[in-house]
Amino acid sequence: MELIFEKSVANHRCTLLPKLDVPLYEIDKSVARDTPFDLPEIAEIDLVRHYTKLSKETFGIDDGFYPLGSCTMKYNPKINETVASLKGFTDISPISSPEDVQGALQVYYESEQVLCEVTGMDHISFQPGAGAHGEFSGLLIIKKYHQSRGDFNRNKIIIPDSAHGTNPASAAMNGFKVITIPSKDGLVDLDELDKVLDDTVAGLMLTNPNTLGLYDSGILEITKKVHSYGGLCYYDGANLNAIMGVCKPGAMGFDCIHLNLHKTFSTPHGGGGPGVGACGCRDFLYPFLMNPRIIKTNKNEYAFEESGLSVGKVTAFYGNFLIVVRTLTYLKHLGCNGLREVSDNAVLNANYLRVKLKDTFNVAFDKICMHEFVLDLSSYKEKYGIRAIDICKRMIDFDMHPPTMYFPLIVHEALMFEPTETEGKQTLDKVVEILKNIAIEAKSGSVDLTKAPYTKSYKRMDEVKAAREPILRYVHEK
Amino acid sequence: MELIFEKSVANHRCTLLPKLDVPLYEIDKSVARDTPFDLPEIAEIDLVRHYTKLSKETFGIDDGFYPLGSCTMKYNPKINETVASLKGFTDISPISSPEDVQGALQVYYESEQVLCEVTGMDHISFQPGAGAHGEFSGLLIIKKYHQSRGDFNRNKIIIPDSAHGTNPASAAMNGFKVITIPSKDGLVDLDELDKVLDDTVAGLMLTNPNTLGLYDSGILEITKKVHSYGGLCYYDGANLNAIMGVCKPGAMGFDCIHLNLHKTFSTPHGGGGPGVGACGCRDFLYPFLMNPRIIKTNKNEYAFEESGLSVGKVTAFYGNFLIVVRTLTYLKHLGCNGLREVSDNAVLNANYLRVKLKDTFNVAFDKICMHEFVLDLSSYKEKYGIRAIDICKRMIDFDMHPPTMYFPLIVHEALMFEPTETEGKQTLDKVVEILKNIAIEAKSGSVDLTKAPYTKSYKRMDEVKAAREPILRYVHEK
Amino acid sequence: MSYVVSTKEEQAQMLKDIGVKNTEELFNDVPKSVLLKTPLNIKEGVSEFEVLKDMEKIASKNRLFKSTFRGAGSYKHLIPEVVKHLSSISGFLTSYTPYQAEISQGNLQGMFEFQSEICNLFDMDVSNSSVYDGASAVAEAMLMTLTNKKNKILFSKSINPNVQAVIKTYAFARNVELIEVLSKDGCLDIEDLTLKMSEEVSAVIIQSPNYYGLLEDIEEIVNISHELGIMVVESVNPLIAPLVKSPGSLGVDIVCGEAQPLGLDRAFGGPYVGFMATKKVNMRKLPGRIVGQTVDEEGKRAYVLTLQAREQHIRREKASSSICTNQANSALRCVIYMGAMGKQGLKEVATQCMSKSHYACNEICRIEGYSLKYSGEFFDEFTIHTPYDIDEINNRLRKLNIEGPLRLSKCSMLVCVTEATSREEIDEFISILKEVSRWS
Amino acid sequence: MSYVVSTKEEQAQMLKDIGVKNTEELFNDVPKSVLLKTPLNIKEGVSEFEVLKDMEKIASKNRLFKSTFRGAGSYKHLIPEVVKHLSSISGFLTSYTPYQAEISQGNLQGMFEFQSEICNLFDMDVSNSSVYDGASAVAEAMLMTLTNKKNKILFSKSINPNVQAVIKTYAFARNVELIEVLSKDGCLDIEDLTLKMSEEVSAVIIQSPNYYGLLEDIEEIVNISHELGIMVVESVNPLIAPLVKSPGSLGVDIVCGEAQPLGLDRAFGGPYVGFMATKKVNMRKLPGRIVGQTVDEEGKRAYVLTLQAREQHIRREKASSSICTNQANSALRCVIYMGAMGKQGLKEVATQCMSKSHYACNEICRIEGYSLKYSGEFFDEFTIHTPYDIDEINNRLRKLNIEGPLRLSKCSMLVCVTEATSREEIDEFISILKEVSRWS
Ligand SMILES: Cc1ncc(COP(=O)(O)O)c(C=O)c1O
Ligand SMILES: Cc1ncc(COP(=O)(O)O)c(C=O)c1O
Repeated sequence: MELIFEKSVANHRCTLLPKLDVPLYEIDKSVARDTPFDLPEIAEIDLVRHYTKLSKETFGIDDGFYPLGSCTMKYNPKINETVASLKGFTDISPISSPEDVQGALQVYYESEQVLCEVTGMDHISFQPGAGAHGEFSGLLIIKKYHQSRGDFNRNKIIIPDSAHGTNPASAAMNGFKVITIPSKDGLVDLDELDKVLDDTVAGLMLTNPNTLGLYDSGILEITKKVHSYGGLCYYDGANLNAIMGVCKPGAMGFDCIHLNLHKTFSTPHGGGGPGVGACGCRDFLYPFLMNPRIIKTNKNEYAFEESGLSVGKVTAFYGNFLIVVRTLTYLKHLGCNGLREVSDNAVLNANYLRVKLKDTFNVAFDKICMHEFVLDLSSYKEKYGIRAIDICKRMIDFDMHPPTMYFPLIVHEALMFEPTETEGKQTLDKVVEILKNIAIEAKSGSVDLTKAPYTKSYKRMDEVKAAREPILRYVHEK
Repeated sequence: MELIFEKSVANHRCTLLPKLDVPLYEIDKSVARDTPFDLPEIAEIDLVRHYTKLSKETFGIDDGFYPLGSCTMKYNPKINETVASLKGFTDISPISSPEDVQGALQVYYESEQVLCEVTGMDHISFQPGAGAHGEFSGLLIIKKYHQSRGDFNRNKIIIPDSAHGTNPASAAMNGFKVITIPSKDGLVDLDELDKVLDDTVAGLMLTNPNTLGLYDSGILEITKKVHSYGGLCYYDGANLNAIMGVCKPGAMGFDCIHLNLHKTFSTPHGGGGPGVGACGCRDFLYPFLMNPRIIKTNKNEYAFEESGLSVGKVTAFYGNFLIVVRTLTYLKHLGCNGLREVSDNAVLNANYLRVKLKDTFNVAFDKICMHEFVLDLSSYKEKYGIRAIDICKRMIDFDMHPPTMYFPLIVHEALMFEPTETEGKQTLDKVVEILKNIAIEAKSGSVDLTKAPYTKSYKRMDEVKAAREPILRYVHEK
Repeated sequence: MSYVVSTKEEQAQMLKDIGVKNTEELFNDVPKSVLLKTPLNIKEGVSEFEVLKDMEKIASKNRLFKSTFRGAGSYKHLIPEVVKHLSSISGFLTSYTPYQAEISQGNLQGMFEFQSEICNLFDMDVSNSSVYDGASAVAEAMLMTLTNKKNKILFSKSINPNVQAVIKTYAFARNVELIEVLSKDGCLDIEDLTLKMSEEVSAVIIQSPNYYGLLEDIEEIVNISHELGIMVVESVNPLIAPLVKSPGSLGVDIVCGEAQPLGLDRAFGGPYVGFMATKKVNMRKLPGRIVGQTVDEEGKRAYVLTLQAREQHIRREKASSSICTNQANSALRCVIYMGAMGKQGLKEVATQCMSKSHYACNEICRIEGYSLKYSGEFFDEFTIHTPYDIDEINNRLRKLNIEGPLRLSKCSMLVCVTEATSREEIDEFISILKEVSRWS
Repeated sequence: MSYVVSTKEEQAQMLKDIGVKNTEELFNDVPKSVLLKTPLNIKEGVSEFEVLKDMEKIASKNRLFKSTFRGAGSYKHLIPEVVKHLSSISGFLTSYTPYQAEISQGNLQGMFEFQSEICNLFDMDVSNSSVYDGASAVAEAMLMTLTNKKNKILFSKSINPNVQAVIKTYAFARNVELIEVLSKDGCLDIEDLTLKMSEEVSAVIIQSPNYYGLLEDIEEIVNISHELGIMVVESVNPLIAPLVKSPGSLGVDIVCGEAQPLGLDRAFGGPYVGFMATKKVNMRKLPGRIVGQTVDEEGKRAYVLTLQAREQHIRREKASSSICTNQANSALRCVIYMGAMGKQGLKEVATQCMSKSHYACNEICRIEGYSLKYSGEFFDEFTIHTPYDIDEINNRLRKLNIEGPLRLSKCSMLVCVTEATSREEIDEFISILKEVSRWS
């Protein structure tokens, strides 16, 4: 496809601004721009055609099954978009007086109330921009907590080897040393945990269900052990979709959490954001939660409040507000029964898919899973030379988005499926049929899967070239 | 593609309504439905995927060049859509008291003012649903006019053979006898006109520029002749895009007109409507114009007014209001200079394309044209066995919508191009290049054009089968 | 501000290539005396931002009521957001009549689905893919029934007066003699119908639920009419289809009407969409676009515009109608609405309308001074008789931002209650009626 | 109301196929004591129509000012409707990070265009495809400059205080020593900067236009810093790019900031989007997603996520940042906005902002009691000194539905004027300032 620059024609342009109705001010020559200023020049019709075309080369949930594990690609209700585009939400300044933005504060306040009940936390801040940012913030709260007690020795964070890459990375951003512990049967190995626990441990990061889709039934022992050494327990809530109304991270012993609102709470993922990594904590950590916080006064008004012990701010204002608007819309729509129904069916769908596929592919840890499960395709690689990526690329030919590949790292040739609750049985049955056919193709070699996809505008990409000879911007050929 | 019915699954469903909060009323058994009631049953995600998929199999202006002659497929500004979706326009009843819908009446009033100035008419009604409906209404006004003067003999409408099919059809709907006169060099043949003029002629229907894209320079004589026999002159304003700010139908001698707001005034055509066939007339016909009319009182309020002599109503309310909203938005945006610029460039683009193509294809009447022109491909048919339709279908392979085919009827193997003003020179140059290549393919036979298109999801259609064995609805296979 | 793409320089180059000096020369065929000497006397254009502000200001002059009890041909219903989103996807919106089927399958299939669903609602065989609105649909249906010998039409006085106005217009145009059939207790008077029937009558046109909200006795009307070879044209609110015996099963010949209740905004009266469906025998008399199933060259199922021999671009003055552009996008929106509500949902909407209107009616009739004017079964509208000043009632309601019923006469009003009105809103409305009763 | 698709019957069938009796059994791994005994204590769900009403009510509690003079990090600009339409097409909106390049070329190319345009604005070599917001962009830029030996950062006091707060947070996290450089006449005090420089300082962070609206002397700051091997990180309002010397041409090492002015709604602070661009040497230190050009197997030009060795999913604790989900759709909206405005349009926006703010400033300074606090060149914001009660001024403005300037201190306020404010609106604002002057 052509780039917008390649469609540019000198002096073409779009919408004109209102006429300048004040005297023209010209900037002083000494500071004026003296290098070419290169943006596309394009008429509205050509702009529209360009991005309309691009949009059609982009597969979204609206186009089909999208079981990207650990990402909760559920249906994005259109009502969310309508609400998020109300002028009363889009056209307000973050530095207005609180009295002028009571509605916005109410959105935060109500969302906090509901999500505290869902997670068993006492407070939530919506400032972080996405899950990883929530982790960064949550660990910082833990760091600040320890330091506030005069405990400056706690410089380690324990993370299981199955963890998402953002976990160790966020710990490192907080200056922590990352202690990785190996898993046993996909779960936390209590012995390994014991080995690394001491009074230099700031805390443990865990997601439960974990990235294998398994619920760690030892969770109470795990968190108890960490607590007994004075460490805190951080919950990566990316997988909350599995347990809403079933159990609360708070009850599992977690002190601090983040939630991926864009995942569990149905905001369209926008090609990779914006999201919200809402960061929640128990009462004793509240002093350290990000500033400002939103409270309800005894006059029933909403107001800001600051804490002197807070870790401060992680984004300039209050985070991705319009995503929280979508979240609240979704929460109000679903209500208590709806949320439970989500989790029941997210788990049901994953197990159904797992059971239907287990005779064809090897399930990494084949037992009742939560909202996702992982296939181990190493036998396909060994026997037929077909890798996980080949199966994925072939799925594309059948108008499905592939699952997450090669994650978690502890499974070889991993394919991680998360169907979510918004897919029906018919869709799953069709997916099973297609995957079984692909398996036959892999085994028989009737189709060369290493060359898939075959039916789309683009064939497989040369990723090595991209990294070796980086071209990261368009430069006019002269 | 599957039909929505084929995606239906028993008991699947979308959004639930609010709970019934009053006692359930059950209809009397004696009148209750006793046959199956068959609508799709489908979840929101599947509904979205279905129609998203359908939308991608539909080529619109946003996808590329769309020179459908006589249809004015110009760019549809997105601002129009925003304005037309304002609640103050969408959420009001047509039978509210006038005091509650002053804004809506203002939309009609202001649009009427501007379009009267553009056309040289004195009054306009926006009630007709599209161009053909405007013709029906306008001719009815003419009929009523004659009858109101006690003249019941005028039962003929004169229409040139180049006219759009809706013209004779609309005349027939008014019980008129249609007198078709042959054209001379693509224009009205004054001698032929003389032959048919007498005091049984109710009027003449004409579009100028006509469907060949030619401006009939004899227009003043033509209308004068008709008037001299007591007939009225009706202007088919489908081609107004060529002459805004240049000349007015009123000045050409027309008494009554319709405008296709969906064409000239930039409403998206919606796959074939809704449109508006605004019907305008001179003062002396105002008594007969549709009821109700919208006036401004001396208290500066907008109000309805009725005329006892009116032809009555042609739609239940005031026509396709939201289309008029778009029209007014467009008119305010363009203003006086903008409208003239539209016509200048619509005509410029058509002539440019004509000149660039004339060496490759035969232009039916090769002279300066207005906003469109017609190619005559009969030589391709004779020499190479390639028909106009083959060229069209091949254009599809290059992501262009074909021009209008086989119209006007007086040109054999006609292709009617209307590029509109919203296409730039670059686009036209590319189109010329592609069409020249297609001409080479036609001549050389290097590509079998009778089998085109080649690159789309669908190949050429069996239209005969559709008409011979009509299947006009889905019936469940049992 | 004109969305013209080419720059002045490019335009100059194009003029040169054409061989003219300036754009004025392109208009040499226009007689001098006709050419405008001065620019149009309308305002200069302004930016889209200024236009938006201006139009917002105009829109704000329309009152947005928090609840409404007014119907009479335009109904407030709940429309899921997904319906608006999907029907305005740019492919659907910016395409035109699908003359090129290979790249218009989306629209064509949508229309085919519309035709199918309309047939299913009414147990009919064929449907067209839309006409301008419900009133013109009735008028077109009337024209369909005419023959050389039969040029008279009976129509019920209980039809919506706006629809009556339109059929009168069409009748005048086509020189058809229209004969009004009187009403009795709010419905068509069967006796008067029988009286006015004759050999020259081609059809009787009725509406059910009628203007007063009442169901007509269709079975009886069909029986009497068919005996004399008279066709029955029924205008119907499609939303009632899940609840009542289908026109098709009762022998109605042409069913038609306004599909606005199926997902279209009230929008001050338009765009709406007229639908028409009939039995197979009348297939070739249907006006408007019809989509049919076929196959492409590779045998893939596909859809095309078909039976075009009926249409103006082929038949010209002999066409069944002059309709060309119809209401495709409105029809698409209806089809998406019907998909969104689905079989059960649409029935639920209908049931809610019926339940709420009956709840409201019962409550109103318990108030001193209000009574139900007609006794027949009704759907989501009913007529209330009252001695109180109806304008006064409506003014009081307006003060609470409620749109009151339509005043039909000095002492009757047409009340509409749909699923879009909550019980709380109904109760608020009732409390005002009570207030008026108390004070009067 | 949960968008669950399968019916109860289907769910039962699936449970059977799985081999469990009910959904409860699926949660057998959850310890009994952790399992919830009662449903969540939150309200029952309601229909989307009721939710919409409720949310509209909440939205209506936010005041929509007819004009605003408040900026300070979040700016009201004119956004063409086409920008909103295009960026919310469902393919763009409902996809995720483009891990599967073959079916994500639209998003990938959009991001590549974003990177290219960001580079063009600032004459930089490489840009990432977005970070959370402008403040976190500055913080991430700070982290990029750190080395084992250099762990101190200088930052200007004239930076937006919210941004300062965020860099302080990040500095605390990474145990970085932050040193504040004082201001003089509203700008960074070069003398104080020189004083505080040392070998352990990795970078100096500045903002231009700064919090008070003033342009910093970047050339000077770069020269001094580079002499000592200190990097310069500049936070910038991208809208000024067409007017002023580019950071790249002045030698700035990392340019970053908030792209909200490029087509994003103010939306109570988000979603916005942070951008970061730098010279080639720092390419592999950039955090976040980066899109690179490549070819597919048939040699067709295409785009993929690249240089992933920097990222958390590969490098884990050694990654340059933990960012994963970024602000892709906001970035896409910016790129469409830049396309819509184009080279000339963006310059015109910048010029209008500058002209209008200077017009307002001149008019204000003519009123008794108001004066410009700092003398330097400013863009679309400036600081006014006044003895009058600023809260009182703002209250008067609020009564006219105007949002007044930000109160900075007892007697100074930060006034913002952009192209979105008409002269008429400016004059109305001024008239209130006059009124206060007269009455005081
Ligand atoms: C388990 C887990 N943790 C954390 C994250 C990071 O979330 P985000 O991408 O919103 O930063 C993800 C996202 O993929 C995840 O799956
Ligand atoms: C010349 C001319 N007249 C009339 C019409 C009929 O207009 P509409 O399709 O809006 O009914 C057309 C439309 O194609 C036309 O081109």
